[in-house]
Amino acid sequence: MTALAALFVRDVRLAIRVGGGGGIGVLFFLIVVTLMPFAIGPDLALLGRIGPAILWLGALLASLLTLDRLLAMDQEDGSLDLMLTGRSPLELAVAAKALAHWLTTGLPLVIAAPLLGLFLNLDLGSSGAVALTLLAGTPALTFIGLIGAALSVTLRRGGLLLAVLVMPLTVPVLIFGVAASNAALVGPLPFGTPFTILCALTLISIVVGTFAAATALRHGME
Amino acid sequence: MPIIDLANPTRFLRFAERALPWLAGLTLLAFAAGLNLTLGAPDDYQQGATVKIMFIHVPSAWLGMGIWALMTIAALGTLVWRHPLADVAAKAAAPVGAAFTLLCLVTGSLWGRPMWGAYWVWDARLTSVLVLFLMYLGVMALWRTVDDPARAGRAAAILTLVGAINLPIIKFSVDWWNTLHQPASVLRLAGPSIHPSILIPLLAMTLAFVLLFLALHLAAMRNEILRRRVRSLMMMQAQTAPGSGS
Amino acid sequence: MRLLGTQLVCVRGGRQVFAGLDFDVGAGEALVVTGRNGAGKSSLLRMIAGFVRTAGGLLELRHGDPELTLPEQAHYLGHQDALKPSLSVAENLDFWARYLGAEAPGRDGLEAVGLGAVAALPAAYLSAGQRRRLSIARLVAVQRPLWLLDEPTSALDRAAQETLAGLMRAHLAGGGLIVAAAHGPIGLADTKELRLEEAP
Amino acid sequence: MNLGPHAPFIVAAYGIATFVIGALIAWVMLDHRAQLRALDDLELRGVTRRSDRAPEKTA
Repeated sequence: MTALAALFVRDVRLAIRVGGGGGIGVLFFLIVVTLMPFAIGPDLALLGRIGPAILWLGALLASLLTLDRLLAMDQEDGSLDLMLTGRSPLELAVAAKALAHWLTTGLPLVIAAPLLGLFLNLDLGSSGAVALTLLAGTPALTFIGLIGAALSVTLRRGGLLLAVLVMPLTVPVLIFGVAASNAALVGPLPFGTPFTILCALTLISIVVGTFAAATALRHGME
Repeated sequence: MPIIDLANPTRFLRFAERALPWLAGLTLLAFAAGLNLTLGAPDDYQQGATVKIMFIHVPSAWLGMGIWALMTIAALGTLVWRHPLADVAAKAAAPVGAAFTLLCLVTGSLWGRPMWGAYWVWDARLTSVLVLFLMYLGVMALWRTVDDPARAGRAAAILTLVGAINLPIIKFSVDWWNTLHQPASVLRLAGPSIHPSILIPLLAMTLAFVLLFLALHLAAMRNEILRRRVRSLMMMQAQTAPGSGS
Repeated sequence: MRLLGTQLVCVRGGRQVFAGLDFDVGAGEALVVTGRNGAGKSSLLRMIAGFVRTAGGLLELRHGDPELTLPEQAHYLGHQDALKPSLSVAENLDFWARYLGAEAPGRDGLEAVGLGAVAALPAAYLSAGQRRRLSIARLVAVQRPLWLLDEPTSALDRAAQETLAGLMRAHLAGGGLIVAAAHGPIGLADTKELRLEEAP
Repeated sequence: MNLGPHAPFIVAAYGIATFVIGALIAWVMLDHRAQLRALDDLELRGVTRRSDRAPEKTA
């Protein structure tokens, strides 16, 4: 267990020390949300109605774009090789990495969401609801993205390929995340139904993402 | 002391140590006077006491824009004149500029809430300031990402210059976008004609804010010079340890 | 303890790198793998470390720890340093020591390679030779019986080569095993040699 | 003094201004202390500047 704790601590420390971690993700989120009204128009009623969707799309793009470096950096400097000679299962090692990644990039997005809600004319209660769905849903995005990160590392192609591989897989999370937020805002569904499904999706993604990523790494290493 | 002498970092440090207490004291005095005048300023017949927010909102807005102008001059200093302190000045100014711009946004939003009924309205002025804030954050992210100050400095200088050219275009576009979507019914912040009873406290607060910026900037530049000294000493230490040559 | 390879076949990128390879390293022995570029020296080491799958043949570590797999008992020192520039020298070593399973991450690894004085510096400020020394410190910080060294002397100055040779001798004297890929001598007096010929 | 019906907003604006300015001052002072401590640490470990100062790396 100490080996995994060490890995987790190292990744958190790296994300804090090096620029380009969570801060850039939040900045990207902010810019996406700012750009939307320029395209849609400054109609506060309309913005308030589609606000949760904008926040969810922004968070989705921001968390996918930061995933690019999750495993690629460790591959470039040879750390990934050495991780295979560690005594903890590769599944747990990638899970520890993904958890550290979520903590440093996903959680800041969740915290920033209510603030950005103000720009979109969401009141505090609705912003809170969106933040709650993001809190439940962003781990799913990270762990689904983990699969893409592992695949793109073994194929030695990064960037857009990862996004293309991963985005279709995030569709269910997006559907139920926005559905839960809208249910909290306007109804008619009760908030609990889509939110429970969202939580279930996150749990499934954590399991599937971890095993798929570890399998991809094992088979793709050379 | 002629300005050319300050190009030498060590001499600049000595100057900063001597000037900072004076500057800090002067800033305090200016704030005391400014706040005092602010208290005495009359309420606006339309906006009531909320006009008091203007005394911090407008100076922050001016500083937010002014600091980018300063960074633009510093960027020219980096790229054209290769002044050794230019990128130090640019780097030290960015967080301070971002903070004042943020202050402008937050106070604008707090001013807008009673006036508009919403914390944020996509008003042309506020939106332009938001874009300016994003550009400050971009420059700061660039400084943070690149470890070597000389390389980061040149990249940040180019970005700053591009920003300086683009900001008027952005301002123009945002104005056009805004008028396209909503007729000019929104109450403008800071009306066109300002009565002296409001103008004088405003100018006093602006002076206080400018002095505050100068003090913060000087201190931040001093820190940056020290940071680079630490960095070069660390490199020297690595070079004197065994196995540095190969 | 004994590392045995029998009739090993390596295929990478559709090309057969080597086939029918046999070798045998006992406790306290060092095997130096030589051969031209592209003959598969690195591939063999990466195969033993478990990064490249065998296309045929058998690899086994006899009388090792039965609870652990072969890669889990091996140290791999490759061309890449696996160092993070923004972490300090000590933090880098501590992480690998803890991740690879050291009981108590100590500073003796750093002292052994002469980097004790720069422990607090970010690894970004190290030269290529110092980075290599820091990688070597990993071998000392965590006890593992099998060392897989890919051109261990590259980027090292003469003093560091001496240090490395001393560490290797101590490792062998303690019953350890070494498999090294090299073009020249690695500083050990008494070594076995495995010569790889390029497959036709 | 009467701030009218919107007093909370005015107080909040001045409060946030105080906070932001205070944060800037704290950042500058803490950063200064951290750099001085790093310099002291290095000097303690025997790293000294050549002559009386290091040549500026940015030139």
